[in-house]
Amino acid sequence: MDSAAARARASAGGHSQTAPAYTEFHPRWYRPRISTYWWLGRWPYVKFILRELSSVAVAWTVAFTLFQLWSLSQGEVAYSTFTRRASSPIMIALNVIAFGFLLLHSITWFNLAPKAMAVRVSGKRLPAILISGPQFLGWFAISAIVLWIYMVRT
Amino acid sequence: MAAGGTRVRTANSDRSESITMARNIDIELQVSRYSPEQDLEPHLQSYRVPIRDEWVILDALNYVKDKIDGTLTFRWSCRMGICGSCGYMINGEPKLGCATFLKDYAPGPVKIEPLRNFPIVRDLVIEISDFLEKLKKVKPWLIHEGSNGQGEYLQTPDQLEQFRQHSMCINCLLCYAACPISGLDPIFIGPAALALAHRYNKDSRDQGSAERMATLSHPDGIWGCTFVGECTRVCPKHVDPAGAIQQYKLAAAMDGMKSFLMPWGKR
Amino acid sequence: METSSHDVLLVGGGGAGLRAAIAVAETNPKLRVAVISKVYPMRSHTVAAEGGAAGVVKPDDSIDEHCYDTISGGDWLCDQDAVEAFIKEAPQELLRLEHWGCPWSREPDGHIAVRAFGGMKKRRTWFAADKTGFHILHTLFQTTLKYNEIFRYDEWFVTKLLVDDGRVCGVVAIELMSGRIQAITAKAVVLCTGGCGRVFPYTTNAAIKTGDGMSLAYRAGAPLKDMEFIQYHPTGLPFTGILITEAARAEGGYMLNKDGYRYLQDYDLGRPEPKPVLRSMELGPRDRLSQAFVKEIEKGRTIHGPYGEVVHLDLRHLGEKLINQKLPFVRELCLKYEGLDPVTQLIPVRPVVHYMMGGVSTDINGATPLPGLYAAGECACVSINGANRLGSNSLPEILVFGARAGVAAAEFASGAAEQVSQAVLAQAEDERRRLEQQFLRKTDGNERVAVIREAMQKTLESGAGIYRTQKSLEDAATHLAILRERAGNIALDDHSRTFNTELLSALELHCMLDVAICIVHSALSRTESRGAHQRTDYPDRNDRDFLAHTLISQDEHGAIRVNYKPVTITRWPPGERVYGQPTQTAAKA
Amino acid sequence: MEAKKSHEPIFWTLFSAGGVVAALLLPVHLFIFGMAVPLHWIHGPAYNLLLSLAQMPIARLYLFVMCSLPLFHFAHRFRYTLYDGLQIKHLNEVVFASCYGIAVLGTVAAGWLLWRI
Ligand SMILES: Cc1cc2nc3c(=O)[nH]c(=O)nc-3n(C[C@H](O)[C@H](O)[C@H](O)COP(=O)(O)OP(=O)(O)OC[C@H]3O[C@@H](n4cnc5c(N)ncnc54)[C@H](O)[C@@H]3O)c2cc1C
Ligand code: SF4
Ligand code: F3S
Ligand code: FES
Repeated sequence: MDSAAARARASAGGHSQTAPAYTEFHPRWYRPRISTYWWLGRWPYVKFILRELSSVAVAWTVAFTLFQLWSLSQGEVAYSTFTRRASSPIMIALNVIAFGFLLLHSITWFNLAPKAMAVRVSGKRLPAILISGPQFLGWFAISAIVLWIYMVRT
Repeated sequence: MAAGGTRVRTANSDRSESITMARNIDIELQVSRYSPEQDLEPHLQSYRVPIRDEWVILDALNYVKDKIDGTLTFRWSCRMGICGSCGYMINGEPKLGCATFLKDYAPGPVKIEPLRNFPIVRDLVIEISDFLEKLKKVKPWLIHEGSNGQGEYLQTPDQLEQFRQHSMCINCLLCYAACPISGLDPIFIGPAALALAHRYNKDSRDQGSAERMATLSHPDGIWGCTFVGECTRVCPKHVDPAGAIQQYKLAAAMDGMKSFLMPWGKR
Repeated sequence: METSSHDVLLVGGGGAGLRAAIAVAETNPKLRVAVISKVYPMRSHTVAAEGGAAGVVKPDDSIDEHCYDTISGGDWLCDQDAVEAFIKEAPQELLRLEHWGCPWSREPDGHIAVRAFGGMKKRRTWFAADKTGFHILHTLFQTTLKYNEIFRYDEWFVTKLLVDDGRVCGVVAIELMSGRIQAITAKAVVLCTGGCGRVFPYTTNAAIKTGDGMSLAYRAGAPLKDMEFIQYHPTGLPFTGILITEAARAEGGYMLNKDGYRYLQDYDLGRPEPKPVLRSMELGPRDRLSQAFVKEIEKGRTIHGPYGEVVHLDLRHLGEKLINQKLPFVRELCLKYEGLDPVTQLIPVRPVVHYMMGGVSTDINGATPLPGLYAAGECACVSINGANRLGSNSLPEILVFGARAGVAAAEFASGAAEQVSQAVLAQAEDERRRLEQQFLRKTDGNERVAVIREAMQKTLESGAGIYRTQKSLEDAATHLAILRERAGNIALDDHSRTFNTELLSALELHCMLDVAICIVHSALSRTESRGAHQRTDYPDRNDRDFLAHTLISQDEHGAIRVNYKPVTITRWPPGERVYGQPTQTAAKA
Repeated sequence: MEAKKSHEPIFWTLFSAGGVVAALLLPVHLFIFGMAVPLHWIHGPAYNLLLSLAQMPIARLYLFVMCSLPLFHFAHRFRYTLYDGLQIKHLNEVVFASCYGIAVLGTVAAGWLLWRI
């Protein structure tokens, strides 16, 4: 697991070494350099970076929605252009990927919330599930309501 | 865990049997060596040591030091997971050498390196004075104005419970080795020191949270943390620095919003 | 050679050293005070103390009762004036620590909670779960950060006391990081270097507890007191020596032999009751419990384990809830180091060396007979522990006498003139040369540190263990003399200047040999049995000849001298130690 | 430096609020319009109905919140990802300006669109 990081570090150290030679009584510390690809070496770091990159999907979804609203405001023709564009394979592929990241975001977000909130009831910290659980339920409820409104009203 | 090497757990149920099983079996240690007098950079050196059921990594290192190579250099003291001296990277994971069984890494090899994100002094010894500076910055002592004289400050078990977890830090610095931000951004105060600050803030006897706010609510303080969460995962004492930092962020944000929305409301 | 200079120098950054540092800073903020420690202060072994710290706070308790428990527990070898002062100040010190943030465990109403402890008639042991020492040390360390005037030498190793004209005026020390050897002068030096459990093979003590301070003082000509009194803790884990705190028994744990029988009832320690009874059975004093273990071996009633004989500590009947709440660290240690769960399994235990009652002889203010030299904590012997320390008395001891020694040293330094003569610097230069020649640059030796260390440890275990005889001690003395000879011939693998831990273990080995020799010779001279010193050839206590402290010292030629100094008796005439009378039930929950 | 210190809580609050909104509202929206409709899992919307739906005041507010806050969530996270992932903390100002620039522009655009729709 660490071999990539270690190799990267060793090679980075290799050419960045311009430290002066050892002089007596002056400790000479070795300072490993962090590779630019530090987040590739270990699974927890990869997960972290993916989680952080979900924010791009968030921005993308907002951009997509703004485009949709703009088309909507421009009249029926414009909106049908929008629907056509949205149905292109590239767009669908992008949206599927973005949707995956959005799910990742939602799940990690709800799971992390209990960490940030130390809710105490009569001295005992509330178990994590009692904080994240309702959020998941809320999420499902809102999604269901939105879907329902969409299906019924359009 | 993902690429943690092959991990074989020897049966633990029947002790006497597993001891005989394990005896005479060797394991290879690959220890990172760096001597500032000779080397420009660290390299790995291999040693073969026997596997004993009750041996921790530290016992294996001491075996090498006593029997094979007296120059191998590492810190340790209590051998019971409480002094915080013996943090090493073991197969890439920050761990306490005295609380990690050797047999869990059979058949080996086990790679032992100095904790990541610190300057290396020699072999497995890292330089930690930077941490002590940071610790001092967050004022990890009880600030209590007024009657400092007689009588105890009362504190109920519930109030104690509010900060107890965060007071368990042994300063082993595994969390610094695990936190990428600590490596990338050397001025980031880092998980353990922030958790300790939070510990005092949460102590019902303490009145210093306002004083600590300046250091903590700073880009180098809590805001530097992006909630990687690795600090909490590796902490051998369940201090949960990640949680402490997020809780503090929430508190600081509330505080910040209050003074933002009601600038006149400053007491 | 480089030198630096301070007014008061604390050697040791454990509980005693840090408490003393704060005391100096508070006594006279103008003094330049420094703490020098071979490990970062928060790594000191105070961190490992688990059970608690005794201090009279509850209304049903009294100073006199704590005094009596301590004095009788110490088999009347305690100086009673010191004990009284100690017990009066202990609660104040513990309270001060509370004000500094120590997370003491609490009663539901917010007051300090106390628990029962071995040899104590009342419940008076303050605790912070079962990590009391950890919390005390970190609280102290973090509090010292507040004082900018406290200078620290972290990871410096003191190798010698500088003595000029009979007065101690500094130390020579090695900075581990760079290998620099330097003189650090001071008007007053306080030794707070902790105990010496590592001279024995099985011990609860950390690697750093090598008796350095005792040896430094001894070499400088100061006498060591009562070195024959070594405490075995009855419940250590085999192999590692990791301690299972006495609190496990205070909460109601049973000691069982191989038949599942609570064998302590056979040794005048009371009748078995289901609930713990103070000063009875499992809550008897440590010396008696450890001695009972040896007797059980002789009767063939112990269990053979892979690391020798063991008995069992049984916590199963306490239930998971209580164990998690009161003894979480015990459970953690058992799971981590023995792979067993005390909730459902028996814990194998054996007596392991735990504490040194003796140490550098000091008066009630921590002053040694050498002007300018003070000592406090486990490395000192004020004489409050006598022939056997009571569990939970030594944490308050390091606080009370750390503070007292700090104040005394500060006052001494405030009045004294700086004394750095040419002769002192020459001494330091000699020491540097010795270290270079004897260790760093020596190439012709043929002995290994670890080999001699192991031999020494075995010698002490067999010669000066729980039971001793003239013969065993004489053999040990002969053997130690040979080992000392061989230690002069050590060759290091490591000649580096940077963080040379092998050099350190060699220096520590020399210290341990000094201490070991003092232990054996002190034990040889005391031809009686008292507390932790049990001579099978002299099984009785002999108050006529030995109601006195052993003082062992070295003259200029290195010859060993043993003297005796009478014990100070004030209000508690020597009596018999009686345990096992049902007085009061210990645990209510 | 000083200014940033006092503003960090605000950015973090926006980040958190945005995180919540994004987690709760965005997936279903993208699911409907980005996947389900284009892939004909559900029927495409009638333009008029959709428009009148979007014109309801409550829907405008909903859509505004759904667009604006998540952008601030994005700005904060992406900024740190760039710092840490690419180790470009020295480009602090540039990164900061572009990330929050996007968020502010997006918010203004959303407001304008929803006002005019
Ligand atoms: C496992 C365990 C559990 C215990 N539980 C209890 C308990 O429940 N209750 C109780 O009252 N007592 C208990 N004790 C005893 C008590 O913890 C110790 O006696 C006490 O902590 C000693 O403190 P100290 O400050 O004297 O020494 P230490 O804490 O050992 O500190 C010694 C210091 O000296 C420094 N030092 C040593 N040599 C040198 C040198 N040559 N140069 C520079 N620095 C040096 C070290 O670095 C260290 O900082 C326990 C002890 C052990 C081992
Ligand atoms: S928080 Fe945990 S990992 Fe970090 S230093 Fe403290 S004990 Fe070690
Ligand atoms: S790993 Fe680092 S980024 Fe924060 S949550 Fe822990 S400090
Ligand atoms: S040696 Fe003390 S924590 Fe490992």
